[in-house]
Amino acid sequence: MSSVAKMIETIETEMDAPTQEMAANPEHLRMIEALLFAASEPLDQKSLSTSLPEGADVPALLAALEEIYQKRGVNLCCVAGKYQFRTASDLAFLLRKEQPEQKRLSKAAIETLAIIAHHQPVTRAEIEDIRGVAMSKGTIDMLMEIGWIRIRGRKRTPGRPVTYGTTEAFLVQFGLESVAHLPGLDELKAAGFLEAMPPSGFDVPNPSDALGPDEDPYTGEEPEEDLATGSVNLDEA
Amino acid sequence: MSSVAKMIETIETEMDAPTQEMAANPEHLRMIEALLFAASEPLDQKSLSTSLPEGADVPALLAALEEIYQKRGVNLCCVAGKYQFRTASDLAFLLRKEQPEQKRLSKAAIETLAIIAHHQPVTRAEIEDIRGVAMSKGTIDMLMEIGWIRIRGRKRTPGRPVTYGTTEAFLVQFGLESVAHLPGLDELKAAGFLEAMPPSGFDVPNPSDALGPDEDPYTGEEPEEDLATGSVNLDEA
Amino acid sequence: MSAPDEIENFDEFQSTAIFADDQALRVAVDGFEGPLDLLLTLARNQKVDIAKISILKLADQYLEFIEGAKKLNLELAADYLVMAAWLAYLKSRLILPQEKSPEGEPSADEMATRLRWRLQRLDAMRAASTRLMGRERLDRDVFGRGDPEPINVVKLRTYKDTMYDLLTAYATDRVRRLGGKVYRPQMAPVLHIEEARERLERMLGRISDWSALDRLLPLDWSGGSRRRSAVASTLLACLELARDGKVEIQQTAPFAEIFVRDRTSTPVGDAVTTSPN
Repeated sequence: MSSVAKMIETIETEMDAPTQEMAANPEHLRMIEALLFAASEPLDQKSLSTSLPEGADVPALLAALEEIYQKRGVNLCCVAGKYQFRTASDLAFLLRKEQPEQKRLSKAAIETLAIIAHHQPVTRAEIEDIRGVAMSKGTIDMLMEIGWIRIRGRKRTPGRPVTYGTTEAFLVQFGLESVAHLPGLDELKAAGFLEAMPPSGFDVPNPSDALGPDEDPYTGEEPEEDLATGSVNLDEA
Repeated sequence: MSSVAKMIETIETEMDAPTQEMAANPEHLRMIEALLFAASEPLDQKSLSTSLPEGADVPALLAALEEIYQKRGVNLCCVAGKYQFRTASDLAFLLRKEQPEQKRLSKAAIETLAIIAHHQPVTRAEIEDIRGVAMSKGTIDMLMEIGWIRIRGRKRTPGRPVTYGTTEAFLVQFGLESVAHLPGLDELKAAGFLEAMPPSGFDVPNPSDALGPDEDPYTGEEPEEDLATGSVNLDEA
Repeated sequence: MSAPDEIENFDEFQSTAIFADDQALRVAVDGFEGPLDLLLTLARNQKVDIAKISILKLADQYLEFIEGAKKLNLELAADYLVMAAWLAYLKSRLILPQEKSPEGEPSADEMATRLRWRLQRLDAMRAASTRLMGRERLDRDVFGRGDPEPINVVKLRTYKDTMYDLLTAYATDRVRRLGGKVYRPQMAPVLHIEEARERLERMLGRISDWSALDRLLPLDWSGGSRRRSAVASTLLACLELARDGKVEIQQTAPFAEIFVRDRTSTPVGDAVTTSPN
């Protein structure tokens, strides 16, 4: 048997898993493959479903497709909860492109991005506490401009500072299914490094897109009353 | 065996052809797959060859890849000696989104259409004469594009101008069985579209799909001789 | 105080911060991201687990570093000096353990633990940031479809124009053109049926037996279209009167002359009559 045939046999063996066996209609599989191949952006299950014939089992088709492409030069990836074909990461050496147009990030910006990603929702003061240094205004601005971070809410603490989080573009760029899939997140959590204070039994904040327990949704500028009556916010906190 | 597994088996069977068996190194196959996937334009064998490790058998790899993708939602296509992945042609409908839009013809367009309908076969000059205004090229083009009018012949007059008539789609749109069913003068009067006494010189012809007495069937571009010998046509007319 | 270049390998970065002589020290000061960063670098140079690092030793190294910088007249940001003062205080408390810490203040050990923890956390976040930046990035390491096939939005254009619109356009357009080009046509003469009937009714009792229709026409409606209109209207008026039983009409053959008899003055006769019904 040829080496290619062997590779295909491997795919076939993987495909014989009973879960996909029933649901993956081969015509639907061709369609979802074509849709994902043609798209320039990741597609979510809902938009795939509207393009496919009624009754197509999108999750099963995606699972089948993911397996078919697992060992290939192109893989099906889940990023930001959406699906996209991407070249296999081990082939980066073949395809790597330097991108002079992309702004090179400062060390401060990279660290800030990582802290926002892992600690979100996080305020500027909290970032400064972790890094032990005041943050220059430009750092946040630059990350916002690239589109990797966003203002996501306000913390219910005195002064009601804005909280930062990451965006979908961040997940797409770094190939993450969600912020919960950040590598090493569990270890950081276990070590208590995602907490605001040394471990002493406080609840552990997880990076999450959902509003935190002490976070309000961001609604632009605070009304002036709120800024004036800091005592009210103190009570709330 | 699952339907997907069957499909894969088919691919495998095709892949067992002895020609590809020797040459298609599976790692090289992954690479060429990734290169073609990521390329922003079709790639020729030479540029594929420079990107791949030395000794890669590009023609064999392309043949193998073509077979693997033959029955899939995406096919490897060769156009003008260059290779690219394209959506399988039978799935082109997936990449089409139909958006209904209701419109009305412009005043000039519907008047022109009405005159073509009633006076067919009619030349452009005749339309202009009846309407009393020069016609913009766009009007005829637009009616042709909608598919309501067609060039039906040439008039046996100097210059042999093309004659216009209506189409089947026109009859469908306006609910007519044939152009002969277009209302004539009396019916227009009776239905109140005309005053009881239309201006003198007002006649409503009886349109017909049959060739007019001074009309030749349309055969595309006129041969040059015909254009040159206008006198011959004059005699005929 | 940001490094000009993206430095994704922090080990590499930190190696530049190790100072062997005065020149290197200057470089190092410029390279640090604040006092905590400096402390972390010093801690890592102790080559032990940061969790077990000697805070006393670290404080000494830091204070030594600040002294060295002062001797070189290097401008140090205020927060470096604040940290130096704080470490000097912590050091004194660690060396001379008090039985009780001042009211509301953590013990020296707690302060040391807190500092150690912050160094660990910064170190962990540095590692996380290295991991993040080490990921394959879209359009740098991994690529989507280079030549995506966009969804074609096809406008399914339908037209609302109806037969009514078509005929209206035709009629108005043509009438307008002709109206503008040719003389305004005279209204063709019409003898209205009502008019003809009124006239006939006035004549009842004075119509001689079986008069030809032609002879009943108004005198001024002779000739051409005027006569045609008068004949048609008078005939129709006669038919209406016949229906009402006021006249009788007789025609011997198609297109033959039509005769009319007045029934109001003549008793019902036995002549051959053709009554329209």
